[in-house]
Amino acid sequence: MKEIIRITIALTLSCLLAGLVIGTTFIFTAKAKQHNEHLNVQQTMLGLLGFGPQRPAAPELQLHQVHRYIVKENETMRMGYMLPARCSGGGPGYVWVELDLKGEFLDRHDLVLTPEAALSADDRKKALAGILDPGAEADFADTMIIACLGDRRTAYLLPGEFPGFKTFIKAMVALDADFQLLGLEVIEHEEDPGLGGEITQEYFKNQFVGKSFEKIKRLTVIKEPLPADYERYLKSMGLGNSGLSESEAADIRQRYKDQDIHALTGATISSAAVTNGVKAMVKKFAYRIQVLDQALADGDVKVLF
Amino acid sequence: MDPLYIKLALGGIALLACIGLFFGIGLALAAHKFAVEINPKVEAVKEVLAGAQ
Amino acid sequence: MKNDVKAFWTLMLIIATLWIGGCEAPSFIKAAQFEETDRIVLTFAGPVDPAWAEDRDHFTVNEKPDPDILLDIASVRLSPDQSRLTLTLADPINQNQPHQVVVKEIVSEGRNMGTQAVTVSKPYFGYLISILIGALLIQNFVFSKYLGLCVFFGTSQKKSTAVGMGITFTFVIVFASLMSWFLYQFVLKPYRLDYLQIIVFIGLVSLTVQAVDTVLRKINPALFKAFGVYLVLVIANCIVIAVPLILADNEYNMIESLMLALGAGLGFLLALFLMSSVRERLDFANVPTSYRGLPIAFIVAGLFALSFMGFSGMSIF
Amino acid sequence: MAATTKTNMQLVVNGLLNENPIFRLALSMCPAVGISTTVANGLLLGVAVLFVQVFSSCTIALIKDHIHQRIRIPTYTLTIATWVTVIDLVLAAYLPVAYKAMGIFVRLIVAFAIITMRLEVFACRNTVTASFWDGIGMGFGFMFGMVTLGAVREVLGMGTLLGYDVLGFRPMLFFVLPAAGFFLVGFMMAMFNYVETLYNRRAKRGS
Repeated sequence: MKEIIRITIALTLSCLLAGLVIGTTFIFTAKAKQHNEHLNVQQTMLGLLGFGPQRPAAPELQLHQVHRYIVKENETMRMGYMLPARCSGGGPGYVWVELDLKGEFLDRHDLVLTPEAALSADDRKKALAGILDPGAEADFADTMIIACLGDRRTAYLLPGEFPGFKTFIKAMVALDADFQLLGLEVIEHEEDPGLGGEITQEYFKNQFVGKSFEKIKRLTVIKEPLPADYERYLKSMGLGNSGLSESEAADIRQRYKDQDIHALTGATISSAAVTNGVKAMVKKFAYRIQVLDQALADGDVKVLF
Repeated sequence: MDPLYIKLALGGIALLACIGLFFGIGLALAAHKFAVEINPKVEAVKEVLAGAQ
Repeated sequence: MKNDVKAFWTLMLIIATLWIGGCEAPSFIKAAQFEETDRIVLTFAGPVDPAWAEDRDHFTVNEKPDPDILLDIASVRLSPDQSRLTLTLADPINQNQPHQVVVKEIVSEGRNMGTQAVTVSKPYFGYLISILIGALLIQNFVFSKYLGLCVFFGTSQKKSTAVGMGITFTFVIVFASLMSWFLYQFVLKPYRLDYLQIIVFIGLVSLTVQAVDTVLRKINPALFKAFGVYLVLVIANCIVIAVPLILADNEYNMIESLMLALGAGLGFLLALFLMSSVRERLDFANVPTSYRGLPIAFIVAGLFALSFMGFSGMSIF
Repeated sequence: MAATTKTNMQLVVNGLLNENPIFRLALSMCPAVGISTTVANGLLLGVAVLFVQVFSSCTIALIKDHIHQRIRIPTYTLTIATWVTVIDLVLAAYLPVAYKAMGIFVRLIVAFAIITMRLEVFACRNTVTASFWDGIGMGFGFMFGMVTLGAVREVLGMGTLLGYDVLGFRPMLFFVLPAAGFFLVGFMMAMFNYVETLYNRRAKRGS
């Protein structure tokens, strides 16, 4: 009997101690982790828009986050968008707009939500709970970011995720106002180092840059080796010291603008996964933003972008 | 020191304590009921672990 | 003997679950499946009206997560017996994603059968098999993911040891993964305690192993003698913690988790068996002194790993 | 094994060379094969392992008299898991980029045989100080192994060292592929064996 109690106490105590150590560490690191993740995303976004340490972003550049939800109520579905808008007090706030599946404007509500709180999924959920009908349920779908300079939309940033060769690839795509591709960043992946892992290399990602919306709709991968001059151009993009003169670079850009994506050596599947993923993301987004703009105009909703 | 994080940390401690208690009782009972004198398992482990050499 | 009985019941359980999972509510649309790259074929319970079928507006197709984006339908074709309908889409279908097809106001032999929706996805059974085969061969944990190597090299000298280790490991990993899956889905995730993943998963394995060790020692000494040594080694095998972590990351459901765990275990058994077969022969080979023992074993493993790369990218279903 | 009689320095050297976890004990091979593709990866995982090994060894040495024999192994596992979680949380919070590069491997430290094995054969029989130095030795031994492998693979595979271009071309891309890790570890072990035989032969001749 004594033995039983001793073992039980010993194990419980060990677990309790372990819990204490881990719990304390968690309290001290959780905040930093969240902050870092946020900072990281911010840097990725600015990087995609062409800003960096050497080229700081204009102070009036605004990144507006738009969150998309799917609202389910008694077997019917509609789309819900959480959009940054000026709230009644004049400060930045959020507005909730519902569209039906065809894109017709249905309803709008003002949300009690600050831009800081809108970053956290929990706070958004809380704000939504106040305005949704009791039977309705809103499932978060995705977020898109609209970059604005003053009143002018300069770019769209789309975070997304698609199946790669091994597991999921997380990426972010930047589009300009005409849906021309400005840049691609691979945020997370688990492809094989040396093979599929090369999707993070500049010469692969930069192949996407400058593709027009029409081209993206039909983009595929080709299994031809990258031409030497094109490779040199891709590697030097954004670095400034390419060794290529302005006219040469422009010439190469022109020549390869409408080419498909050259697959990475030995990693056709990873290359195709990225290409198809980007293609699907851009196509869906372009459709949605047009529908949304139309609906906002119909419903006479004023938003910040 | 966000109260949310403290709550989560406390939840974690509680969970681990529960697991510890549950398995503690389970193992103790097992040890009691199926008591066998401990044989040199340690040697066996070492043999196979370091047996690579 | 005991193992056989256990294996049998596990198998029956899997079959039963699949059976129940495979049944669907009765509907006028009997079946819907993908065909080639851009087609969806609907099979109806009876003949439908050709005039009704001609109107493209009666059909909408969308990817399940995107109900607001309807895909363009290029053509609709009815089979001569009027019970099979082929929808050809303008673009290739992303078959990894389930698609929803809504068929409006079906007209069959003059009667209106109402509007029906059907979900088209790849056969689920095939998906399960692909997880199993994936973990077993294509993404073999030893040769393609490079995990569990310490125990792998430690116990692959003799075939008998290798098989013993492999079997013990398969049982432990299946059991541990399912337990971890339950705890993750019903405790860690809902209460946002996923920072405890590591300690909970490994703790479960190690405590269970200890319990089984104690009980088995008394209840079935013969079985313990055969497999007891390997029980403790299981804890020192990275795969045993990698599988629950992968399950948690990928949000698999229970059957999928079972398949991955089974694949991982059997894959380890396969790797051990292959390796031990080679190493038994290596004992008689004239290997340079410095390479005897482990070094040559590593090079053999490297050759295996290279050949397993040949499986990569293979998709069966 | 009774309590050790070695001095602290000998313990460290022991871990670095005589009982090098990677090349001599052949434990913790998974990371050695899987992610020793660059020096930086090897170094970082080495630091993580060093931390876990030292802290676990010290913890076990500290509480060795209170560990119940029946639950010895689970206690080791819980101890290791605690410290792994700590380093995992810290790395994720303060070094997110490096953490991402190592992927699942930081969390897998929990199942590295080397740590459990050192607790079982050393820490539970020795003082805290001795265990500390043994942990340091083992940790650095592991780091040394990982960095060596990483250096060879990075130079031969990518033509770079620590991310800097040293060769200007890629001699053998093969070495970046994970399968090459097996070959390289095999070659390195053989080299260690060869050097040892040479050394022994010379020692014999000398005497």
